[in-house]
Amino acid sequence: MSDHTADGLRALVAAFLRRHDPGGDRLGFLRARFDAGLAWVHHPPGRGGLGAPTDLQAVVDDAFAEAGAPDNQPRRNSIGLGMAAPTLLRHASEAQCQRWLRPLWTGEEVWCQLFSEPDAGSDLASLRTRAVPDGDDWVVDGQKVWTSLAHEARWAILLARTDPAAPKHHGITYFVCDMTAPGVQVRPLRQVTGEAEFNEVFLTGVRIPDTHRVGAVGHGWQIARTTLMNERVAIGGRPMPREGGMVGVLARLWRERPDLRTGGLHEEVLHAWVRAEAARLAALRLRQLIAAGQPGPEGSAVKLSFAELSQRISGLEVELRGAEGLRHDDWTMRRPVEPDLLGRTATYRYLRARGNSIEGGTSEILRSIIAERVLGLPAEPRVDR
Amino acid sequence: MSDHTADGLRALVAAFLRRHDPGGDRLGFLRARFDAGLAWVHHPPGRGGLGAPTDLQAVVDDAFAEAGAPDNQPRRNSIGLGMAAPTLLRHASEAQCQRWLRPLWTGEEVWCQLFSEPDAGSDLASLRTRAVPDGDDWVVDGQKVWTSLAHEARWAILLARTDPAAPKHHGITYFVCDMTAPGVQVRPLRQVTGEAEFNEVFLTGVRIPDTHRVGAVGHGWQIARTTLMNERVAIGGRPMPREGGMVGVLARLWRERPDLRTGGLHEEVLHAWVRAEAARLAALRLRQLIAAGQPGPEGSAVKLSFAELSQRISGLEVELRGAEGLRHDDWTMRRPVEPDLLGRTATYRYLRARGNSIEGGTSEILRSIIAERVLGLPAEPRVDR
Amino acid sequence: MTELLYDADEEALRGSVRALLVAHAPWQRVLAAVDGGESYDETLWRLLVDQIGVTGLAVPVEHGGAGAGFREVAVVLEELGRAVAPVPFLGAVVATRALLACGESTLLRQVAAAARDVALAVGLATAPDAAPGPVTVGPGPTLSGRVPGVADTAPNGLLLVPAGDGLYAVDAAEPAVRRHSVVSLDGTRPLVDIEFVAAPARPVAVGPAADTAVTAALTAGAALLASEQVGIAQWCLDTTVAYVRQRHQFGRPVGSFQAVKHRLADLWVELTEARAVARHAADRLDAASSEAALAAALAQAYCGPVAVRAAEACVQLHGGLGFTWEHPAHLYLKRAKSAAIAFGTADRHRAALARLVDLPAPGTVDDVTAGHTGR
Amino acid sequence: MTELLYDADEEALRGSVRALLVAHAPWQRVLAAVDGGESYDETLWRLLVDQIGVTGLAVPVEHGGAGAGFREVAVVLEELGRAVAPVPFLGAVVATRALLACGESTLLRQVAAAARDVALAVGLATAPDAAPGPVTVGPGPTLSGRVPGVADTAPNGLLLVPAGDGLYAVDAAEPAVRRHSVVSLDGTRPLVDIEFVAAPARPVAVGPAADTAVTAALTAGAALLASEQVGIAQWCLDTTVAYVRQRHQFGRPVGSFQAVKHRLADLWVELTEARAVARHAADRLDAASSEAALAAALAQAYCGPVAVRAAEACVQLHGGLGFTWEHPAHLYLKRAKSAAIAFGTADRHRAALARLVDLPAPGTVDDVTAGHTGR
Repeated sequence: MSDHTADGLRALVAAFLRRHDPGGDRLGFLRARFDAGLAWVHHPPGRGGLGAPTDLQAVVDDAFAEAGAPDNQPRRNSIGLGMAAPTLLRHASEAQCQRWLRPLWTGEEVWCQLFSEPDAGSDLASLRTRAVPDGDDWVVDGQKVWTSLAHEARWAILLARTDPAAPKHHGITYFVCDMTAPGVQVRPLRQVTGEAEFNEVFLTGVRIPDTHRVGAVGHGWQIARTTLMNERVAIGGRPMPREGGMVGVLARLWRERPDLRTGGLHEEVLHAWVRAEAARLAALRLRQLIAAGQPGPEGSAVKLSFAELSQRISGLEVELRGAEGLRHDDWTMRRPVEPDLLGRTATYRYLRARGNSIEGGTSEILRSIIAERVLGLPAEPRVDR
Repeated sequence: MSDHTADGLRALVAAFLRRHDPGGDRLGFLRARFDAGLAWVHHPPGRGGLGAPTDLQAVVDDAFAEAGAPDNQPRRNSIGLGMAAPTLLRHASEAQCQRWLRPLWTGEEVWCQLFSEPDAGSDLASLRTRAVPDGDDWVVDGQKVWTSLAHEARWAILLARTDPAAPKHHGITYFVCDMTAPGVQVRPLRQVTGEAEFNEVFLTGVRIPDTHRVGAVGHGWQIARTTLMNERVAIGGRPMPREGGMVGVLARLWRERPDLRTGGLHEEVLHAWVRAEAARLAALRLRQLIAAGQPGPEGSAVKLSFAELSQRISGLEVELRGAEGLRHDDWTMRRPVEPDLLGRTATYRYLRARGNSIEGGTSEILRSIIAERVLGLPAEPRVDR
Repeated sequence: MTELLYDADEEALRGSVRALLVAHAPWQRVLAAVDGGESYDETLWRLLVDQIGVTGLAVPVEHGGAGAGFREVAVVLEELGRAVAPVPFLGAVVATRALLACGESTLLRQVAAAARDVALAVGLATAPDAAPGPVTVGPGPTLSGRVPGVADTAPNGLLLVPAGDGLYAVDAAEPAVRRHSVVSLDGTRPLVDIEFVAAPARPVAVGPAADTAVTAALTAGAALLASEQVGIAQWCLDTTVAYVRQRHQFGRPVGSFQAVKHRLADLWVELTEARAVARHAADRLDAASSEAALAAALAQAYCGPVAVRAAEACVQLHGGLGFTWEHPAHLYLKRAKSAAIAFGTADRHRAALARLVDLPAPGTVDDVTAGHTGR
Repeated sequence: MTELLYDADEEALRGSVRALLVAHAPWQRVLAAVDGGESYDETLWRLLVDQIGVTGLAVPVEHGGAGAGFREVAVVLEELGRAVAPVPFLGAVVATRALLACGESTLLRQVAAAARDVALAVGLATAPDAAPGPVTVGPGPTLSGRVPGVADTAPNGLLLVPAGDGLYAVDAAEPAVRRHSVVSLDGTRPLVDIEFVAAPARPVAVGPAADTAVTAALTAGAALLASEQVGIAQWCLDTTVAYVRQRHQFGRPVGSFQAVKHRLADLWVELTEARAVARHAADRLDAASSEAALAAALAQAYCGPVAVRAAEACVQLHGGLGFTWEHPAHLYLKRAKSAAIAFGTADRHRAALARLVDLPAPGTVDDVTAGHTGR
């Protein structure tokens, strides 16, 4: 198919733009873009794509951006786009895809994830929220936690236990839960920064039609692993330029404030710069591997390093600022959609970064995954299955 | 007892010195000192001591040293003095003590330790050397390793399995093995420094009389723990002065060689100095706790820190020397009695220090011991008992 | 010879302070105070002053104090760190050290009698070897200038202000003394910016004596803060150990996983060393030893980072729970990170050590032959 | 755009080199050579030169080489590091880079044809930004001076000697060139001290061109050594993983203990990053990019310490076995530690980066307002 080249796709975008005014109705434009297969070009036709190679998505996005077309504000629906969509594409029925994928991509419907539970933690499969069949519905009771976007979401991907008698990894089913359904209660969860990105979600007698079940009953754990892999391997939109992340904030501060410099901090800044640049090149190499069709396990390394670096660099910045590092900007309880790691104070960065080694798989869990799946080291003795 | 004061003991030493010429027959002098109870003052009378408090030993040693008296060259018999003697004192019979303690203390008879085995490693209790009863003797077969002083020793403390059917910690018995007995073969074990401090010891049909068994049959593991605790907690003779160890070598090099200095290495030298001084003060505090009759678990911290610091400081010294750090002094196979950590080249220190986190309990094992015995954290699931 | 243990009096003092804090400063109360944007906990402070007499501990008997000394002060600070108690004790001790250096008996008697809160008006981040601050003297006996980020001050207390070549006493209640509130990283030690607008002042020391007094005070602050840091680290270790013993994952206590065990074992080793270092620093202060400066620099080079690592491990090993506002871990994290800057960051203290023990930086004085290795 | 993967040609080259090394350089042979105090393994070197043509890889076709480039050289070095092979390839490549800078076609043809071993006569520890060395020129076209610690030289080879303001070619077989043997930390890369006693010399470059050539050569050395370090680290990781999978303690594979798993996982992360950094450094050399110096400094600031940590972990996780002479771990430990000094230690490369990316040390040029935080 000649469309499946960069030039072919640019031509398609150009043709689309001739038919649709990028300055016109935003939602209409986005829906049409989805219908034209230019949303996720690697999706099959009819599901927002053209069956094209994944790495050509950037070509399409660039072409739309150059034309000044509205985008789908991907950061406002990160769970939907990054986790729900790949899972639905792979495991959901045709009817489910038809119902959910387009409004998800356009951003009309925000999604969240109801996996984590207070007592489960890293041992996600020990979750206790239960779903009991009742006619054509399931009735769900339980408590979820660490749910970002729950207060904005229309839909949630949900794991619930449907067979308490089965071994813990085999009694779980994957659902899509309507966040506006009766019995869904969302409470903000205040975090160390004073704000609340996350929520606790209480599910009390929530009815989910069986048509909102994804995959077979009892197959939820296998499906969830698809989702979680997407969470861990996702490495954002574009390659990071040198000094693109927090290390850039630190480097600029060092350059602009000679009064703060000491010999000891100089070495720490240089160490951080070296480590950040090494991590950046490793992430770039991972992109090149993916583009070459050789996705490797390096995504876990990227996430581990990101957490370690963001913590180390922000901690160093607080110390480099010295007296200024003793000051925060604001402890007010707020509801941000995503962390503002580059915009606020060093103290905010430092505190928020503590979560980077906990959320989306703790660094401890990631190390064990690397040891077992990449290095082939034996699992620890299991006492829970 | 008024003897059991510093002044009382000084008076005893003075009286002894009036009766025995410190410039005369060395061995006769040392034997007499043992018989006078001035060898280990905390031992009971008849076993080289006076039943005095442990911390008064230094007073006695100082008084003899001031008089120019010969000492028992404790570094030539470190296993005997540090490990065998405390174990014998606690677990051996009167006849055994009479036979072994005096020549051990005087240095007439050097001791070594036959605990470690190639396949056992840190899991010492999985040892496979076996002792089978035969008349009034035991017949021992097996292989031991990491035996320092084996080529100079007259006696060895030995662990052997006497009941292969019992759980692994319960089938072990503690013996004293005559290193001159037929069937004992000692081979040097060359190490990364090129020299051989240690040996492999092959035991083939070695006969040990039952009178050389220490403690009850099957109680060897409990007795060995006494020995190993002494190995780990022993923290040498005198308090270390500031810059007394390897950090002093590094600091003097820094002072004497401005041509080697860089900003980066300056920070590393300062970090090492700070950490070494902290470890020194912690060791000093442990001494004060012991002197106050409150021995704590801090000995494990001292050993862990010593290993980490000796490795870090020697590695740093090699880099600080730069071009000189690429040169070694000598790879010749030699048989030193103890490591020469302060006397040879930086490269020797660096290589020899690698062993500090392996010998006498690996750093991994020490961390687990601290976690379980000091912090009270649960043991890992055990699959071997 | 430095004495690194706690003696019986010190243990008794610890017991009293801890009992008072358990009763009156549970973490929920500390969090509520922080969240409410209050300054320090006045009620708790009065209890410590009245029931324990903490302000008199470091004041000699001849000036009306208990004459106990800085080792006892350090024990109180361990407990205050352990409870992240929002009271101005450290600042009071620092000011007391300055007054002792000046021989200011009248003020010392007021301090010992708890008649007056006194604080040194310098930024909390000020290291003992820092250059003079921004306050100027004149016209006449008045002070002008702004001192940012001062801890442990009371609106009605007394301020000791380094200015020009002297040290001055200023009544904080004077209208010419203005307090500007600050959003502090560590709400348990709230900071204010203090502005002097021709504020009436009385000199308590001038010339080298003033400099000596301020350096002695800041050295005491650096040395004694280490005990607070030991208290912080001890709480973090104890709390984390307790949590991972009861929290189960994968059918086992989290504390049975080796990576968790070894991280906590390493932390215990560091804490063991930090305790020895902090005791040494307090001991050398009491001994008025020439080693006080060295021991204080060592204390802040070592103990500050240990407390931060302990607090960071506490957050991490509590998992998501440790990241929430409703768990006390963040109070300790903020206190530890703030304390790592107070009285100078670790790198400044390493630089001070380099001077004190003759490990010069490249390019300094005797380093004339330095250069690259030749080709 | 930097290309960080291995292409098909590079993988094929790796395969050939590895097969040759497996056949002819098992570690037992390397150890025997080291123990025997030999210099490098002449037989192995001839095989690599004759069968793979390694000396021609970096030489352009117009000078009789394969024109493959430094990316391919880097792949060979990964394999040589993996085998701790005692051959003078790195030195040959460094010298080749100098000859390329000088446009020395005749010598390049000799190198490519493997007619002659060439080495740059500077100490192995020399960083790209090091000051000129100790060799002087004259009388006439002769050189005098002693260069300590030179690697990869052959008694009958050619030496490129920086001296005065030029770069000179000297026949190592001349009687006026004296070789003094050295007990090297790394016996797989034996060093010699070379003394020139009015040795006849031919200038190959003078003035700035000579300096440029030497800097380019040393930059290439620093950049390419990173690939050797990746090879060392990869062997150490692979070997340790294999060992802890089969070694049992307490009834379990040692590799099932979490502290061991996490240490190896961290090492794998570092190795993943080191590989990207080393590929980048080799790629930028080929691109003759202005970023070559930066990429080389990054490579030695990062990869050297990674290889050392990998080798140290290899010794530690092999327990007592790793501490013995009869296990290959010590060969890798010594090679890694020695490589961390070769072409300059990590701290010197960090200092170079500070200049290259404008992160100045305190007190340099624009840092006129630096000072302590005021009181």
